[in-house]
Amino acid sequence: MDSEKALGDIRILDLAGPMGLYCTKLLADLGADVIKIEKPGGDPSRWMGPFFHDDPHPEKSLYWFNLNTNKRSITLNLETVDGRKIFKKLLKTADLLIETFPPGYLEKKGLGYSMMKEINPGLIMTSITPFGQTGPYKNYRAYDIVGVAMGGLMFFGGSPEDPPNQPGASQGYHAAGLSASEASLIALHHKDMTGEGQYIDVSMQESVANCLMWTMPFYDLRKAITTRDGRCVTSPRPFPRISMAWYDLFPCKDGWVVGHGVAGAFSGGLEAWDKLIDWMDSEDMAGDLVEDEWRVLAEQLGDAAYLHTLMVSDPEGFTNMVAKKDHIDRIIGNFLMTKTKLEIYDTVQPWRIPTTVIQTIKDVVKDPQLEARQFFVEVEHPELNATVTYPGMPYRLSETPAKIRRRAPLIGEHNQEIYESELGLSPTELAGFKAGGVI
Amino acid sequence: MGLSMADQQVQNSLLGGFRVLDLTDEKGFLCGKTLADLGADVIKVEKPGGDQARNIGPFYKDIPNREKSLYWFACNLNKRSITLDMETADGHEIFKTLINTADFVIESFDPGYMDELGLGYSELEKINPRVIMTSITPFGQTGPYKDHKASDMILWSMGGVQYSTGEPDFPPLQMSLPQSYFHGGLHAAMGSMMAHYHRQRTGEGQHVDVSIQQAVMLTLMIAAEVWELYGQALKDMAVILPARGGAFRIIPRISSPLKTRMIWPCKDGYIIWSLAVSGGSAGNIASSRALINMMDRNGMAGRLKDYDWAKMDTLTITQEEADDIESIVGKFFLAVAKAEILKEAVKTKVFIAPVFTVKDICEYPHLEARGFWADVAHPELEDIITYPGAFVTIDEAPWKVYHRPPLIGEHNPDIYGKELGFLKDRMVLLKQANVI
Amino acid sequence: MKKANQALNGIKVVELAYAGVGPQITRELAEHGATVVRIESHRAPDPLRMMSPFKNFESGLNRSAFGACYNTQKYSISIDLNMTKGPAIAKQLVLWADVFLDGMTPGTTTKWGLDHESISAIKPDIIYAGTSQLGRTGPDSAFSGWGYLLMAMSGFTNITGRPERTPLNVVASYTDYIAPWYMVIALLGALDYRNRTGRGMVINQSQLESSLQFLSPALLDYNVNGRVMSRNANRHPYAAPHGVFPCRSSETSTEQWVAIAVFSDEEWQAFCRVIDKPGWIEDPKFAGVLGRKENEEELEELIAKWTEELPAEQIMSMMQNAGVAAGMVQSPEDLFNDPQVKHRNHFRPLEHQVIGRHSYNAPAYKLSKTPCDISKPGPCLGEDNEFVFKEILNMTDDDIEEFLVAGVITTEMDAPTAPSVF
Amino acid sequence: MKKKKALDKIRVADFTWWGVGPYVTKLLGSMGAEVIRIESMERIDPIRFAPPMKPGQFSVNTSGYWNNFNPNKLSITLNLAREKGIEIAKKLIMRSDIVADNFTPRVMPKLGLGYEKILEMKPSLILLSMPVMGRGGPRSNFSAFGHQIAGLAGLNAISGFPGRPPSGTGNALSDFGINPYQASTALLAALHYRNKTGKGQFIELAQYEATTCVLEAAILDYTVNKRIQGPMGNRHLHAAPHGAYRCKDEERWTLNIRLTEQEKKALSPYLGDPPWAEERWCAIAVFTDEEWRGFCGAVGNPSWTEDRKFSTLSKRKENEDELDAHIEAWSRERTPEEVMHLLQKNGVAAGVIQNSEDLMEKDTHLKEREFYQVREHPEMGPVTYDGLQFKFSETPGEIERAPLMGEHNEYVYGKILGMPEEEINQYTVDGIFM
Repeated sequence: MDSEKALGDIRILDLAGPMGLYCTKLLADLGADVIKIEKPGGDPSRWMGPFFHDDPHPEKSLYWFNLNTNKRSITLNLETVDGRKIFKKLLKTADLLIETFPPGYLEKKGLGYSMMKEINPGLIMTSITPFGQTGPYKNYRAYDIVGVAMGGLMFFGGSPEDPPNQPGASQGYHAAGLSASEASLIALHHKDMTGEGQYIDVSMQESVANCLMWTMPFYDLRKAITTRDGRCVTSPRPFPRISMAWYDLFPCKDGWVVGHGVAGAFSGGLEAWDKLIDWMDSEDMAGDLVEDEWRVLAEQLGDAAYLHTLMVSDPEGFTNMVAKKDHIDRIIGNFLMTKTKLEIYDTVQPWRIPTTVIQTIKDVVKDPQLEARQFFVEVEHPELNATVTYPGMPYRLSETPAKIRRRAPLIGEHNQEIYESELGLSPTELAGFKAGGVI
Repeated sequence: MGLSMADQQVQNSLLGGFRVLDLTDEKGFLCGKTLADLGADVIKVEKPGGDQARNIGPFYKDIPNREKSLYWFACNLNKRSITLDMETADGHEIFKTLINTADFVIESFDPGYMDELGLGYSELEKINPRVIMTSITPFGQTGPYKDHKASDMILWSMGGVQYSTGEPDFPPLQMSLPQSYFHGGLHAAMGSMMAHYHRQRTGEGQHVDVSIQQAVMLTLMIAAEVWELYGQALKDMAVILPARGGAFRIIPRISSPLKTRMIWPCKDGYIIWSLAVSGGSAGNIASSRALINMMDRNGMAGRLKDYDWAKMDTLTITQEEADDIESIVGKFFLAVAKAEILKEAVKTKVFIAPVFTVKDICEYPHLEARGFWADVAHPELEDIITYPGAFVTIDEAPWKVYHRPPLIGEHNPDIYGKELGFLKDRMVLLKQANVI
Repeated sequence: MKKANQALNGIKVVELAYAGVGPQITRELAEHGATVVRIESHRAPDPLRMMSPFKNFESGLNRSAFGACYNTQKYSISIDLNMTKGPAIAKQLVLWADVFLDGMTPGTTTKWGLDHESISAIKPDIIYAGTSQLGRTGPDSAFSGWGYLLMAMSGFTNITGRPERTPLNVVASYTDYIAPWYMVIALLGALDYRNRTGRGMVINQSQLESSLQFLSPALLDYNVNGRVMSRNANRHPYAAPHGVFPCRSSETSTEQWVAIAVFSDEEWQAFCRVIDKPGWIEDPKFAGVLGRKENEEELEELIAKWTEELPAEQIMSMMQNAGVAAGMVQSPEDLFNDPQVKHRNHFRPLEHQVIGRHSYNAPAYKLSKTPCDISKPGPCLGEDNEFVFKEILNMTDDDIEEFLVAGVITTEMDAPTAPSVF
Repeated sequence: MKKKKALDKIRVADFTWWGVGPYVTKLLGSMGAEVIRIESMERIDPIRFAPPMKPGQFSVNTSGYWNNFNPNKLSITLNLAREKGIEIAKKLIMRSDIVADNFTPRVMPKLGLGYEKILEMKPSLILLSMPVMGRGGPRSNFSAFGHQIAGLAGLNAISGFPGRPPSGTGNALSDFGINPYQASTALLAALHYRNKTGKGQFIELAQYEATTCVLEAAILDYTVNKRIQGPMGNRHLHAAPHGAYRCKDEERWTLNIRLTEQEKKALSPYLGDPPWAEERWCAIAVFTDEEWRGFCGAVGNPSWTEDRKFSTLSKRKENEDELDAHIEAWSRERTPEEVMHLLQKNGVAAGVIQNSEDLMEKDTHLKEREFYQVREHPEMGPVTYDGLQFKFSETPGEIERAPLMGEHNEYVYGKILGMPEEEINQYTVDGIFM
């Protein structure tokens, strides 16, 4: 066992499309031997842009690069009897199989879980599908946008004036893939303990429905529907956004900042309020907020229990309170318009005012924090004569760090290594399989 | 300033400046390859992901990979490649645009496929009346067998070659390197050139309908003629004709047929010589005498030393006499090597030749001296591969390697970007939608 | 006589060639409208004229179907180029012609002043096409022989046969059926090039080099991988069954065989159903090509047991109806009966004045707007002397008589006795 | 027979609070791990006070938000501001397999629970720390909440509509959809490593970084092509139609709303006058020609579908606004459910843009899969929980109701740490267990 890799002794067969590529990428980065099984000619995910230097070419897809680091690639056509024979040989060597075919597809090919379990009793098989393996919608088709729509996330993405918005970068696929990686490793632990494999049915819709924050409880307890409110937060109608001063999205001189309240128990308290007001005042922009009345109000706004009590006991006072919050936000907002986002960010965060900025992708890449932590990594692509900067790992493990050891594979790059050296097929057989469209 | 490769292609070649859209699979590869060798701008239109035939071995260093098929290399030297799925709506439109730039379209789909796509000749003709469309199919575009499935060997059989190849105790044999499709492709190139010549004079394009079965039949030499003239008579004598004689040739005669050996083992392989061409004509007699002289120099002519070849007549010689001659000659052959045989054949015109292996061919000094071979750089493989060169030599329009066989979709940027003016966004869109 | 609308109408060709390659080149041109004049001589006739099959098994310069069938649509004149005035006639034809085809052994035409330098001097824009077995240059260029010898030298013999047995030829002189077409292609390109530029050119062909194009995958395999391709009977690296199986024959004098090629799983399943062995579909022994290749011999024996009971034609149609590639191993007789071949009108019977009615091969392609014309059988030797000398060369009867008397124009009287059979 | 549980015998000392941390341990708990949340009345998880609560119920135990993210756990109260509290926390850590926190990096060391120290005490422990910015770097101690992290990580820059202010994903996606899964993945990989080697380790997950990892190729598009990706609305580079289409409005949303009279009064400015129309939408995605043909068939092949403007994907992309207008004219006449079923029947990917009511009441599919789980709560009565999105064949997970604050003091201190009752009582009185 490779002591450097958490999953160094694990082999995964990757039959996943976009819904599952991130799952297997994470496991590969953690050291598993992930064998990406591509259709002869290459996986359709390789057609996905953007492309290296905008050259649309299956070996230059940045989308593919990003989601397939550390994997090995073989080509194999499961539609052929020989393809399935070879697959079964490979299966004997695998711990995990991750797939995203429509429900029933593998079964029809004689590769259902019960069949594969006979070949490899310890096998863990994880199926990721839009709606799961059972239920009336199980055969419904979905792309990411349908997943986030049916899972409830899209309904509150965007502003009330706009249609619901699909979040960027396929968050439905990511939710499904991440759920699958966790589920697969849970099953792996069970296998470590008992030797028993199992079958896991992951639903993208349910994975999305699991990340709705307070949406479901609000309906459950209040029959209130959480809807899109813009400004980077959501609100359960008809409850207004009253929680804290400077709570959500504010424009500033060169972009946007997102607040999470000031003067509450978890946002610096009154000390923070004072510092903020002082800063504004030093530029003559604090207005009447320098007065104590507002200081008291700010503290009350940061106190959820107080607000709740007020609403129940003094509806009028509550309405009043909301109007006052708007006043505070207006003055703070005017001040913020005179500052740049980083100025604001770097100034108020040390006061424990939890504020962040909306960063463009360029901002992220140039971020000094990420740079200091050496988040980004350089990966060699010898075929392109290039070194490409990748985002690093989501986590750092002290003993078994996840890392990019190798760029994403070329189409069938490891056919020889795996078929010849590991499965013992001869070059003549391989040439035959190539001609027959098997590999 | 020197001429660019593309300029040279236009100026010093027979088909420079003419464009071919090559939609074929292995059934028709050789057609486009032949036109490309004459300088045409042959654009191999591959399905996104590459031609299926890129899977055909042998492979470079035995690595089965779509960019390493030596079979594909051999058939697609000098072509350019774009990827396009004509079955998609976008692909269909793009193809129609390309038709305007094309002088030839070559295809080898099942009969009717292009029509179904709305891209049959009658449609193409409307877009570009000058275009020549060449269709290569196993049995042609019409007829009772037009939809029959075929493979190379099936066509070898249906075309009549297989029947008479092989040994009497074994089923009829194919050639181990499939040949039928090459014949189909070559006849297609010829038909295309006929149409080309006509188009050049009249502005009129046309459809060329090639049957591979017929192309194979055209290699039968006189089998059909013999059947027509002799068949019934031989059948009455229960002579199977043409017979699979193996290393022997069975010569039909009114009396009993004569069995003579063609393929002879020699010191280091095999050679070919036939008693049937050793008498009768002046050339044959001279050949036989030269052979006997050679045997004599080696002290092995025996009683053949003074044999009267002028009297040797295959119509009348007895089997015993033939066997007797062959036994002496055969013993001699076992003592000589292929190279000596060839040397004698060149020098003294003996009708004899070595059975060359592929290795012998690749190492044959004559070809080397003629500069037949072409070294082609494959930068992606970091290697140089030696290809067979020109099929004919024309000083005014010398054969050249314009491009090594293209990578999958290698010329998408040139054709779609530079030529059709697609913006990058459009290219990316088309790639993602698997159109190109 | 010529159809008005043919692709090559107006092209004029002089042919000085014999045997298989040269005559087939010009035949292809003639069938599409070119006017081809073949220079022959009774004193040294094209050997094909002396090869079987003959009308009624009797030899004779105009009795061989072999001699006739490569010369459809051509005009034959008989002049002896070894006579002093012979070459002069040929040169007149050169002045008339667009193309001069030299299919003689290298060096032969030089002595007649008909080599490419000489004729280019008198007709600068002529297209000279020379074809020979090993080309005009190189140490072995003097090699000359029959096509079957070149088949052996171009490697095809060595890859025909069973791995454990000797190499085999196909019956035909194989390379004779590759080389001509390459020359036709080059010629047509050159003719168009000449129309565009006014320039003639010299095309030289080594039949070996043309033929090696058909071997190129194997050549690359050797050059790259060092593998020497050998014989593999009817086996295919990725198909099984892939072979030829014996069938029931109605006559003892004929054998019947059917070729069957199964590549994909679907084809295999269909195949099993056709031969009524559905159990094989599930049989792991035959599962996948991998399984079938491992047990190919056994499989072939089992299949042969089934095919033996049925006629080849029936098996072919059963297989084809199920989507399996299969074809009869057709004998020449079968070819004449083949409905597809008939539909394509491949064999074109013409009435030859000596041989009688016999068939000529049509091209393998059909041109939709300028179809081929196959109406004039292969000429008897010198059959078109009068037409050519008068209509093309504008000779008078006196001129002709003079040449006849001088022996420049040959007649049957000049023919050698005892033509050989082959 | 007792159901097998995948993470049986794995104990988690859970120091987390707010969103992301508790979500990690919720996931582990539902698969059988024994998760002990270490809470304190001195420092109550603010989510315990976060809405919603049932009308008239307001206590540390009644937040629906908190409940939904803390099922399957045990809760103890332990005052870490007291030295004794820390000592007991260490004892609990010694009896655990996993320790988790999501503080800024300075907190745990300040408590004397820095990871080096803990690992020294028990090398087989797996420690998970989830500071927002990570340890080290100029902004290491900056803090942020889920919806803010998405802004920082670039996700909000590529969401929303072009030319509009950033709108984010509406929820705190990094807290509930991304980072907890990243964290569990790392934890479980470390667990596997421990199974093989006996060695534990320290895992640090900077929430900011982990969220930056799910931007698909946006980062590479910048580092390679210098293209700064921005929002695309609901458009997709290689699909058309692709988006949200307005369907027939429905009058419904506040019909069932549960408000007390006072609340109604307080919220009257936000309620407006009934009836309230609810905008309804359906998402439609057409990528391939085949799907386009299916789509045209589903909408009944009206003449505009034959228009050459829409005949190919690239033409549909060129004329997308016009295409969308045609589609919306059609969809406005139908409910989103009708649109979805009709399109799906024709092989087109389409889905209702569901809100919480749709999810919990209308979606027959989720019902049949028994996704939502109702559990009885001592203070709240029946409470619904999000179910598990993965179904295991051998070790199915389970949802057990969330604990009351300090509900398991007795079990944890008594049974696990073996404290006698008197000692427990004493510490309770002393404010250690508080």
